[in-house]
Amino acid sequence: MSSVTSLRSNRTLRIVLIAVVAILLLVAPLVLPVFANQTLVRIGVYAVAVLGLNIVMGYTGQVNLGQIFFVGLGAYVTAYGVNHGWNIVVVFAAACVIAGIVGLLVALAAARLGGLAIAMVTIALPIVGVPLAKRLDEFTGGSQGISARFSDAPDWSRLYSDQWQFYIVLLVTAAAFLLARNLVRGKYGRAFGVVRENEAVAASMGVSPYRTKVLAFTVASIFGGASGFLYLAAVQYTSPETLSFGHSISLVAAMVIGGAGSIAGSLIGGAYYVFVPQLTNAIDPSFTTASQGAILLAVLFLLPEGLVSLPRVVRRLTRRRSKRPAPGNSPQTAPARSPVTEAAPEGLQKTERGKIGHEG
Amino acid sequence: MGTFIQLVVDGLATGSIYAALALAIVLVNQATGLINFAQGGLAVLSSYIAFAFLQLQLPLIVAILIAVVLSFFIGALVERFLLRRFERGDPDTAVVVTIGLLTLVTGIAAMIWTYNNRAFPSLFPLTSVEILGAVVSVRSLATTVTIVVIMVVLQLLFLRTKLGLALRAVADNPASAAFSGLPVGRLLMVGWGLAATLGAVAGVLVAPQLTLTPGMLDTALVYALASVILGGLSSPVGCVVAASAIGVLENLVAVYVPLIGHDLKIAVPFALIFVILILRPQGLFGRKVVVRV
Amino acid sequence: MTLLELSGVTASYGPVQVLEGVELSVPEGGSVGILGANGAGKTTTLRAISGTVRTGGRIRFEGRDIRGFRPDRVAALGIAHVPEGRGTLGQLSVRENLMVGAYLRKDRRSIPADIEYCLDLFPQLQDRVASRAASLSGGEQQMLAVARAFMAKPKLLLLDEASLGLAPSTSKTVYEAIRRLRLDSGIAMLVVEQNANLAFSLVDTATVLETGRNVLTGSSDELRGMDEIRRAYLGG
Amino acid sequence: MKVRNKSGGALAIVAMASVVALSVSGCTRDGAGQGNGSGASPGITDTSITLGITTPLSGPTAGPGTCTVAGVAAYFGAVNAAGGVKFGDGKTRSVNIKSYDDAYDPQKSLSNFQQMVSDNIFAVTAGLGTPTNRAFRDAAISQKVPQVLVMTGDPLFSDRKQSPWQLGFVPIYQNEGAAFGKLLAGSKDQHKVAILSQNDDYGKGYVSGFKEAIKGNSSISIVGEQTYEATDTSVDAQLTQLASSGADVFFNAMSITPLVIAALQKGQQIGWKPSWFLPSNTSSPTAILQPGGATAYPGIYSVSFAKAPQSPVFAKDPDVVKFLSELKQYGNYPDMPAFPHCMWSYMVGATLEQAFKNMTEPTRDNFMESLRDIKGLKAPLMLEGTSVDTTVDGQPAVSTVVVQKYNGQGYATAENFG
Repeated sequence: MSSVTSLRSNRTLRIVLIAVVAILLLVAPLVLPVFANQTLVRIGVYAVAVLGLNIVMGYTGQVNLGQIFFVGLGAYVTAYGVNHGWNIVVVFAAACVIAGIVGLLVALAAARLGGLAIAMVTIALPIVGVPLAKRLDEFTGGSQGISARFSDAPDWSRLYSDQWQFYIVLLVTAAAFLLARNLVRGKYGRAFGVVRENEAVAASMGVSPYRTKVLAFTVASIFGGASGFLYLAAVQYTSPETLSFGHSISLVAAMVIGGAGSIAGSLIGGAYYVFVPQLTNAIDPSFTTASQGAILLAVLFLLPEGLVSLPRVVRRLTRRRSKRPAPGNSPQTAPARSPVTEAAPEGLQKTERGKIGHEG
Repeated sequence: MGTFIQLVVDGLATGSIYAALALAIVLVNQATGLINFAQGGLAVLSSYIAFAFLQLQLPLIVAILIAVVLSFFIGALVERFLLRRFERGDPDTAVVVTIGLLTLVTGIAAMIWTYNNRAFPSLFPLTSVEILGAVVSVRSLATTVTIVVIMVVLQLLFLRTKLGLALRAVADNPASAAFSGLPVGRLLMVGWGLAATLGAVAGVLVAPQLTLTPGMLDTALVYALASVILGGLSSPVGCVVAASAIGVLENLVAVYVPLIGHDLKIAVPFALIFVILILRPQGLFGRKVVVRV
Repeated sequence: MTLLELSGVTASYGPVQVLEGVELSVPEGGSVGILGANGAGKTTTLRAISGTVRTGGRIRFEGRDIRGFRPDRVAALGIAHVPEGRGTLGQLSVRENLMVGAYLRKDRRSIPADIEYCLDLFPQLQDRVASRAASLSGGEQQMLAVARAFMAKPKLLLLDEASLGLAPSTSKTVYEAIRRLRLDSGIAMLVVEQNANLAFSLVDTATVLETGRNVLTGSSDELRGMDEIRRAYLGG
Repeated sequence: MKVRNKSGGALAIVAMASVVALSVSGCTRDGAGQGNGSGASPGITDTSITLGITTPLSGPTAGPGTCTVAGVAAYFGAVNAAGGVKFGDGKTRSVNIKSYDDAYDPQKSLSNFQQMVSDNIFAVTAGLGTPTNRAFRDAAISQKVPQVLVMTGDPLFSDRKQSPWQLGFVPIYQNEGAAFGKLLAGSKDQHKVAILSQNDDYGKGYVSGFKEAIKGNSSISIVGEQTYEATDTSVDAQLTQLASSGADVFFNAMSITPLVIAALQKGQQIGWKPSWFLPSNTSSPTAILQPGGATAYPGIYSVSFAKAPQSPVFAKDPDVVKFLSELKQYGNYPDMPAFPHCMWSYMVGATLEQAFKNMTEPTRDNFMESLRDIKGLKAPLMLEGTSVDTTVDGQPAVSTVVVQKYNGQGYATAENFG
């Protein structure tokens, strides 16, 4: 093990590093230009949405193409609450709870379906959601959308609006990531992982695949609701276009590119979701769709575990190159006779599984 | 009464669009075990290829035939170089690959032919004929008949021919199929090639009505997926029946149930799904997938 | 003339080296057993022949080196591999499984007759012929696997632990049927089996593997003679 | 990666604690980006002025979206080549156009607006889409950035009290519906009207304008009303239902090209031959009426204020010829415009030029004042009887439209119905 890792594992250094990162994040909005703050705010919004998607898709392996519906739902609930003068905390709670309840109801039915039928059913959420949003125009403002101004900086804070919004988003995003990390590290996280590997095996281990999938879906939709709240904090307006189906696909792409099954990967996914359109916008807008498709495929081929695994992959490559033995036959280390090779599972020995990666 | 029959007939016509895509999805699933979300996108690409050949002043039927043949090779190459790596991995990774493919294909079509609606001529005349008091355009009648013919051919291919049997064997257990001498790689490519051909036929049939745009079949894809769930992933007949049922039911509900009306009629197939799948998770005609651990 | 000859065959799964240099030969119409404890490299040897694992050394079939051939090409040469775990095509019916076995055959007309022969060879499959293979019992699936391999009219049958997971009585009936199959068709066989007695009921000669290397080779009678000495090792 | 995950945890606690501390001492920031009244506004120098357009350049609405940029770029491309615009304050400036793609997504149009503010553009113009324009309307008002001559029929943008820094360009949907309603009301004989409208503010605007215009007129009755979704693949069911109402006039507020063609075909198939009304952006003779076989109907009416370059009537019109060549040369839009938005944004260019000529100071306030007192301007490509009039509160820059009837090749102004 190289000397660097032993140093890093030293506890005091890690605390210092965290404090530095925290201070940086807190001071940033005060020094950064307006547009940078606004971009970071948007990254926070979509990082939380991707995080929710990661819980149900990255960790539990259920393809969910309806996550944007819950973001839209959260935004509409928030707009309704703000325009009716509810207290902000109540509004946030309502956005999460209502999205969670709807997610639970959908999951109770969808989780009965095996494998890919879930992907095909969750597609219905945004597809039905848009006309529904237009139909309920007394709540949603119909196709003209609805604006709700609540995230302008209050006078006592003597901050600019974009700074105030930055802190709201920072607070909720940090809490969401903390919650998700503990959830995934705990027994639920293990349950998610087992259900992802093989539902039949999970059942034999006393983990009910059905209940685990429903839990994963519900948590994902709660995060979606929270992301909807942040969306409204950032944009202060929402319309049926917010939950259009195309965004669901971009969210899935962002999750995979950031790093499926990884908490930190969701943050990168949120950044990807916001930055790539700005990038292709600058080059040539007609490339936008094609380049997003190409990037997703490239990541799936070259870096299945997403950008979050880049440092690990780079280190693995550099270590392999630095420790290559003298040329000749493969290292004659004593063959670790693992029983697996003999009684390989049915048919052929399992070939390398190009599966969505899974970080601890 | 005329309106009712007219609605049913119109429903069958729109249902046949969904059926065409659903058949291609079933074909890919039967041959390679995957759900191809890019089926609509590939069909649109094939239609644009036919459109490009039309621009070179080729007669319509020649342009379509070239596009259909080219689609076979595109489908085969997509399987070989894009999907092959993911076929034996997690199904959810494979789905994301097909979603990436959908975005890429739509983007390429948009870059080359822009998003403007392109008119596409039809093989069949625009005249209409009177049946049971309802007026049916020859074009939609021909589309429906073509789709039913394709369905029957597909059903026979899978159940009666050596190729169909081989395709199903590879989808079931590729390693074991190889032990019986089945050229697994080539069969996977053939499966995707056939599905792309089927998609091309569907695209070319509906383009005159929907006019060519990169996202022409996006909504139809959603209905096709609903039909595949309802009809059962393993049964071409089930999907065509489900697709036609969705088309007809959608029209009837939109007109006779004002609460739903035309704007929420897209919820009809999914409401149907929730109801039916609570009773029969494997779909109307699909067979229960038996797994012995 | 030797039908199959392995010399200095090595094989590995990724970095793990399993076969260290296996020597083996199967005469025309002959029947050879491969014995050895769990993990000795028995199954890997069959996989080396059918091209489903990375191999070194030389594998000659009918005088031609087939090392590195893809599984379907190896099958096309007339080598049928009944894999460990039987390789049942679960979603297809029993009849369809048999027809898949005959995929490569040119003489299409004689296939129905062969199917009848298989059903006669394994009567238990008779009334299950239309039902889906996944619903069959372990024993029935093993019979189906052997029948399917036979349907290809191979020159050499690779049989991988046919008794695995079966009740003793079922194993016995399966092996009796295989012996009858060998008498009727004269197909050469390479049989991997932990249960030495079952193996000896089928093979003329056998070789014993230990950590991927031959340690003992000889006719069934010689090996059975030594059996008392090796009882603990071979597991009676 | 142990460190990163660990930092997520501690981060939340530290963040929450110090938010309160820091906010008490909140430090000010230089007024970057905030319009500060005195001196020139951002985005304008002595020799140039920069305008920003956020509009859908990718996704399903990229067709008309690309046109909104092409028209303005074409107009000012030619003007710049001829030396630029002579402003009211005596300085001649070239006009630069910066376009941003929002793919019709409100969140992206707001992000584009914020980027424009940080890129120091003088004003936002010509963008397509009601939700996308509404998404940054409040931000534009609070930062006093003009959002003018935008392509949305939403009346909110022309209401000066609610939207001081905004102004619509195209006639609000109500104007078009009302224009046809007036023509129909003037025809004295009995009419039964069937209505099919898109289920959004576009469709609702047309229908409300039409109903307003025929209110109190006993000879006109509405016998059937249906809606449809922009994402539908067919409107056959609606057509069949409306046909059974026996209406002789079909008021049709549809903005989706293929669905209008299908509706024209379906009507003929089920033998229902009413007179049709079509909105301005889906009534193009070559793209819609010919494929739809419109000559089978007694009359196809539409409204417009722009000359259609495709129609042979205007083939040799000097405005149109100049427009098409500039579109190709400066707007990088090579083929025949498939959407009226190309002509509309070309007129936006002319209107802006007029406003620049009246401007006495290089500030946004002065620009808004001079923009709002343009009357009777006949911008190039405008039809006879229509003009730009920005002086009326509650009305967009163009509110007068001409009702036209299809005569087999192109459109001719229709004095009365029938």
